[in-house]
Amino acid sequence: MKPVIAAKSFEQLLKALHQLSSKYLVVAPTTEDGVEHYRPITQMSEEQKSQVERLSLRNQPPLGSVKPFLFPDSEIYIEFTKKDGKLDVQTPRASVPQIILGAKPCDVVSLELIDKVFLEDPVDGLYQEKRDNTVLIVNQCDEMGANCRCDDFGVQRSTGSADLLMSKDESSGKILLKAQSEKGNILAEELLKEGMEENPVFREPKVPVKEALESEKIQQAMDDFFESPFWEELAMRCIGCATCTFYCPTCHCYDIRDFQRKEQGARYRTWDSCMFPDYTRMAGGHNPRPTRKDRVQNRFYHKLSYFVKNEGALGCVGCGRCGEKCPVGISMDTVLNRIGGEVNDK
Amino acid sequence: MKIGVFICWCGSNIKNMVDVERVAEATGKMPHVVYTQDVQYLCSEVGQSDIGNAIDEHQLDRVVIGACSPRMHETTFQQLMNRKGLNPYYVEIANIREHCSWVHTDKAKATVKAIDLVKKAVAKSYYAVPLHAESLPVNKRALVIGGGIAGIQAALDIADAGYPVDLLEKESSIGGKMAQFDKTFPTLDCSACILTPKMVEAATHENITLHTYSELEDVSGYVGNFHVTIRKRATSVDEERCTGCGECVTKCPAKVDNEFDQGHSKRKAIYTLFAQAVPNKPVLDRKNCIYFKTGKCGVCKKICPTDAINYEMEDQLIENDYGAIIVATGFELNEPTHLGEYHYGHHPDVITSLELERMLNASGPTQGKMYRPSNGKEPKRIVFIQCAGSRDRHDGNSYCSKVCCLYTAKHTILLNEKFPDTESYVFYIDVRTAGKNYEEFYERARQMGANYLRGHVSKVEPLGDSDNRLLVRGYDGSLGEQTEIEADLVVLATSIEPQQGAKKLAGMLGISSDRNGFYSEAHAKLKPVETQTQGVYLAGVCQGPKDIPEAVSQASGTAAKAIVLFNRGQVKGVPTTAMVDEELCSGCMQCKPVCPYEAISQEMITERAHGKARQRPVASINRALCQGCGACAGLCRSGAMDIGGFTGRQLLAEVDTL
Amino acid sequence: MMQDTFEPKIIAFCCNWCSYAGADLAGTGRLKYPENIRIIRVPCSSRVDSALVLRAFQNGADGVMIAGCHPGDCHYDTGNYHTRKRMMLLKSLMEFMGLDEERLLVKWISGNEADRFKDTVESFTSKLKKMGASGKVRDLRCAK
Amino acid sequence: MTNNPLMPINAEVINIIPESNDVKTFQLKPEKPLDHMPGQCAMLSLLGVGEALFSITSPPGRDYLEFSIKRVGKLTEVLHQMEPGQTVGIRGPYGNNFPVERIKGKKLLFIGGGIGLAPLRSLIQYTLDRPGEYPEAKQLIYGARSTDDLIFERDIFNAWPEEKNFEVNLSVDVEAPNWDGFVGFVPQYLEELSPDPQDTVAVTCGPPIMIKFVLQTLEKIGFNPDQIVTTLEYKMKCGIGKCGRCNLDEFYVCKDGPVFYLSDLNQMKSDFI
Amino acid sequence: MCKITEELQQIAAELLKEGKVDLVLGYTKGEQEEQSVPCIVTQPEDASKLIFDEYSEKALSKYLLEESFQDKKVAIVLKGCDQRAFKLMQDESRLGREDVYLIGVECPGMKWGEDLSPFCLHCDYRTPAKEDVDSLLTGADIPEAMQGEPLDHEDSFTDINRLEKMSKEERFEFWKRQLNRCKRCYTCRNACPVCTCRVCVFDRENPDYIDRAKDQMAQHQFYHVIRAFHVSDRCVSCGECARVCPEGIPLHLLNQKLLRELDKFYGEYQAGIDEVPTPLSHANADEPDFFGKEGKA
Repeated sequence: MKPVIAAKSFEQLLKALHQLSSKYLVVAPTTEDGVEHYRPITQMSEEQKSQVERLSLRNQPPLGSVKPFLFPDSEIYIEFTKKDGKLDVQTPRASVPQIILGAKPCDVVSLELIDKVFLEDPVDGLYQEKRDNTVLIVNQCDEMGANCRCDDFGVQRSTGSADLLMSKDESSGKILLKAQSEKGNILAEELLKEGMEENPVFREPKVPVKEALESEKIQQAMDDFFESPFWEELAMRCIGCATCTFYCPTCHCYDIRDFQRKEQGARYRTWDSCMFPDYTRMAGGHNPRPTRKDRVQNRFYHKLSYFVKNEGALGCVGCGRCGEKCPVGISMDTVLNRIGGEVNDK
Repeated sequence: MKIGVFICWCGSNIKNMVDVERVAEATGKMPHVVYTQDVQYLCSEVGQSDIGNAIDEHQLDRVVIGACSPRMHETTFQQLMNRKGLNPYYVEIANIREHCSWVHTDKAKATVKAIDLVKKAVAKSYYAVPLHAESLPVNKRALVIGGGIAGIQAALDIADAGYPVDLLEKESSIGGKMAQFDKTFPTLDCSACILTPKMVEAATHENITLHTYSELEDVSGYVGNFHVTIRKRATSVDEERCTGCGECVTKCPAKVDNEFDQGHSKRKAIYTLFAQAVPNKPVLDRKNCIYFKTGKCGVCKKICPTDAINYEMEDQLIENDYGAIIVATGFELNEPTHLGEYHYGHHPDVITSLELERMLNASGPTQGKMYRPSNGKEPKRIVFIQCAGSRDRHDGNSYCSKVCCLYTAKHTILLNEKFPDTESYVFYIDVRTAGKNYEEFYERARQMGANYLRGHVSKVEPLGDSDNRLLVRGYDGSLGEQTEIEADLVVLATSIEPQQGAKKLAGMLGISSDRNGFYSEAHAKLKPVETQTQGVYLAGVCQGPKDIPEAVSQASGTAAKAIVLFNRGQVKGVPTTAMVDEELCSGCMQCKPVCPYEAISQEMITERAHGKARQRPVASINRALCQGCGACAGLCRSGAMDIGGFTGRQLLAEVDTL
Repeated sequence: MMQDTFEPKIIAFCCNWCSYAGADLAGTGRLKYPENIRIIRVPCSSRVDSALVLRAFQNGADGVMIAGCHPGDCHYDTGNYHTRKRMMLLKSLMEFMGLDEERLLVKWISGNEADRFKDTVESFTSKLKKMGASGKVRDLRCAK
Repeated sequence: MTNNPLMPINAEVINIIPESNDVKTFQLKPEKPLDHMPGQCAMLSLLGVGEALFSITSPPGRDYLEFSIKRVGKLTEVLHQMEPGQTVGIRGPYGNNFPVERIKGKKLLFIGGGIGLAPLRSLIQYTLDRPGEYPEAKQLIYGARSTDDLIFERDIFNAWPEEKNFEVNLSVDVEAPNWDGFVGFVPQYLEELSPDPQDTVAVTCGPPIMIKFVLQTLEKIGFNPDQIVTTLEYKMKCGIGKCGRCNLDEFYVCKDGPVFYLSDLNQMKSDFI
Repeated sequence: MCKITEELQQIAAELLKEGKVDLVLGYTKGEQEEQSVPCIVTQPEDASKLIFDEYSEKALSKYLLEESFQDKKVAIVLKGCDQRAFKLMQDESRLGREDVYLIGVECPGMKWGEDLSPFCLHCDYRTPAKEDVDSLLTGADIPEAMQGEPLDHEDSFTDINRLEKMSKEERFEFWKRQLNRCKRCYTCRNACPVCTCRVCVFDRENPDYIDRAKDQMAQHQFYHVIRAFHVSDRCVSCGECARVCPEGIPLHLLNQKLLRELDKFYGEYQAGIDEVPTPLSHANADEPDFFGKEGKA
């Protein structure tokens, strides 16, 4: 059964979700000082709430992806007190169920790519717990944003592990939700109780899906391109910040750190970036990727070659965030446009 | 790492307010603390041997003391460490007496605080590093800059102690300002009579080398090891050949104003500075020499019996190494032309005190006769104006020139003695007579008839009479009304100022000047002759206005400092100096200007990176100079600069413990 | 937290030559002041950098005091001139960021000003008591 | 409770053996046994200080695990200050191991430098423990900067030279009094000794620069890349192929390594040193 | 094509052709609309890629410190602020003047979203001094807003005034919200042309001055205060920190606030124009004393 339910308006949907906020943490895209992010709706100002509809239904992802809600930028997993030589260890409490409203297909696929890493044995329980606790409400984009390359990466309108699909019926202004997982069904039931109604049909997106790049071809082209002087040129332009990696929805690298002051402390993991020299620099000083060229190359090869070899898929969803925010304008296109005609011919 | 913690009771001083046993117990649980003990008196012999025994028994490598202020007994415990073969900087002291038991009244809270303080010390000791003082050999030769009375005195004292001294003087003779004076207050000794023997002694002393007509060209290095370049200006007179007969001076046709007499007489283009000049050999003033101006003349060369005149002579650069430098560059007098109300420079009968001094001097331009420059007649009424340019925030210097009150008293006395029918009027703000026998001297001046008027002079103007006399308008504070005095001569007590080139010299020596341009001593009270640059000392008025006995005693003070340095034979720095982590240092040298001791310089190091050897600059500390203040470390962005005993890690550890 | 039971934590950096000596003199003179202050000895107030001050606040200090010689009296001649310049900037930046710059006290206390040291500790402590616990710059993992 | 593979278990420090100025060997007894094979690593950590990966020095089958640790950074500095009886965190073992099956019946040449002897020691001891499986001649070429930097003195000077069929060759980089061994770098010594590559497998570990030249020398004296095994040391955080940093091309050193045949490394596009 | 671009292409081609330089570091058109990005040209025929326009914001000078640029003769395009940054690096011994060919360009003012950058509106050093560069290209189309006298600091950085007028709690909330978004990606640091330390204090692990946690406001505050402090007197007012921040945090306000205070109390100083030492590396008795109002006891 794939029930379709409808809210009279987006406002009604938001209201219904609000009603569930004692049970779920409900997050949705909004703007904060002009920057687009997913934020808990309970913490939004009225002004911010008014942005939610536009950004949820928009054909372009916000700057911040949904990743931080499943793989937080900092996550404590051991808390401890050391008093008079005695160590007392606690693990933080379990995560709460959460609803992510207005996630994009690229977000969904990016999580599926992270799943390949984190849910592979040994399973990363911290991630899995949040993944299991998350209901994704996804709007399938009708078109693409200026920096979107989701069509190339086969992500356009992917619905894979979305729990509910969302679209707006322009004529009636109704917001339609279609459940497509167990979690989705449960939420749909709950939303029905909050005043939403069943609807006979779901509005499917208009534009046909384009053919995607072939991951093996890209991987092969990348491997053939390894010795190209292009990488040195690109590295000379890169300034080595972590913008690309921190805004990438598929980057999953992390660092493990300890913190202690007086008797209290914590061990946590926190996002790390392969663009930082100390990412690979060892305490003794040796660094297997000593130059920026090594690091730049590693990032692109990780996404476009190694990931294909290890996980059978490209490690990029074409969301365009890295290119949009790169202070020196380096994007996935910068590389894809150079690795050979064959790829671009499709 | 094995740390022993020792808590002192200080009898009842600590124990009454702090539960010492609890402190020992609580800190004993910290990592690496293997031994704790509370002791009745840690500073006593018993306490010391308790620590010593524990070091032996438990193989302690660090010791933490909870006791009185480290300012009290740090050395005691450091010496104990030394005796035990441990570095003295492996002892850390928590001040639980002055900062805790003595200032608090709640025993429970004081105990908690004492525990915190000792824990902080333990945490700091985790990151203690062994420290040693750096020592450098000293070049036992002194340079004295300035051949006035202060410079001469300093040079003689050092020379008498057996060390070689170079005495540098920019004029052609040593003697300085004192050589221009007639008498000295308060004794009225003849200035020349007491100065000339000293000048001769300096010139003939086996340990003193005179460099007259010379200036400082460059200074590098640091205490014990200064490298100095001296520029000896060309005198055009071969010193070896010249006998000082004076024939050339007599025959020289070029006449110019004599600066030594403040322009009240003429001298020749080839001249000796004054009759008793030392060395008593002429120099040729090329700016005014006819030969140098026109290429014709050459009289001096022709008549010199020893062929000592050499027109081709060039400036000589002399390089020498010194261990200490004494700066005794003296002062200048302000030219009061900017004080328009006194009419100086507009009326010839308004003169400065130094001009008067020259007139009164038997060997001066008038052979001791008084005259009015306007008409040559003897002045009958002389008005002295004090603080002409001193203590004047608006048009002059805000400070007091210190000697004017007394020399003006001297002038009135001398005038009264030599020319009993002259009247002296003195306008003053305050009369300052701090100094032995000074008040008596001033009293004597008044009793001898000098008229002292407390008040400002608002204007000096020509009276317009046939005698061209002056009208001095002023305020008489004792009468509380405006007063006018007709005067034959007006004498301005002008302000003492630093030498023109003082700033440049300060730059070369790395010493600082105060807001008035006088050189700054290292500490106003306790280091009055030292400067921030170790090995550079200050004597005389270059440090601030002072009279002759003060200048002389300060000079002897500098000599003592230099002699101490030479006797010790080495400069020993403090152990807690700055240290540079070359790996982190970018060599940006932001730290360099911060250092008050010029202890930081840039150095090139070679390192291998990416398979290539490259040179790069880093900051480098001269550990003999660095005093360990840490201003550099407080500024260094990457934390490359650290201070031994107070490293970033240690301070962070302390902060993190509290 | 109740205001009258709140005991602020003060970390003080005192220069060895003046302020630390001033604190010593307060002890020798048996002057009494609140227990809230913990003194860290530094050679000169200029040794203290902003990182140390912020670290103290992060760790939960309610007040930080930097005490040095009076201007002109610095043992190292110019150290405290640097201190006042740097700390003025730090305070103005703190204020600009809405942080409680009053919690950072810079004070000149000479080696013979025991009373001034005592008065400073007393008034700073009571001021901080009124202000309550510092929360704006505190690392929450250090919360007691 | 959340299944978190990053969660360490406790291990008691039962003994600490100083090896050199900056190396100490720690004998640990984990609260639950960790079964490992030679070449594998484990994460050691101290709460509040940090966590790092170290190769296991002891052979399998002991009731303790040994780690030889050089003092280079924050964690190792604190580890070096520890005393027996204290506790550390441990998780693992991680990574692959030396190809104990493939090298059976071969002559074995071990080449180590400095702290790099640590992982080799596990394998050496493993093969010495099983003379039936590894009967052929064994040779160790081991060097360090100075005599003070040689580790496992009790093994290299006493125990191993006593073993049958085991030749121990030692070198130091710089001349030292009372040193009658080789003076020079390990690759030079290797070239001088030029062991016969016939039926031999060379296993090497040491500082990156040494490995680089040892590999060149081995090929020069006739070893084929598939006769050369090395173990790589990369910075690691998770140890389970998720945190990203230790990849060499598509391989994660923590998971697919740290032991590699040179023939495999030669296939890599990236420089492995 | 504007005059400067034309001349730039010409000079670049000549320099490369004559072998005077190995590469020219300038700008080219980016992939996005209204975007210019750094560009390295090594062949004379590629010189035509080079452009210079109102989107050529990126300060290029710091690239010269990168390993890839060592042992090469480089020609570099510098606006006024970039040349200041270059000069500061030179004064701080980070590089030498000899091996670099400086192409100074007159800056038409850079875009700041739709508007002109407040930095440019305040700037009185749009064009490097002739004697400081090897070639100087002028003739930019100066927008009207930039043609008169530069704006005063108060009139240009009005956000500072606005914040100063807020209550302390409002200011705190403002910065809390802003800094909450900080991910410590270090883009601001890496883009800053005067952040030139060999080893950044924030990259040091032992001791770790900063903790890596991204969920602690205190750590963000620490980072941003210390960063502002390290840049303060050395800031060349290029505006890169704010431009590159992916979270749109107005970081420049912190620097500019400090600059305003420094100028107010210690006299105006412009890093990279005025001689070193910078204001924070010297101090003297005559400076105002903020902490001694009650005088000596």
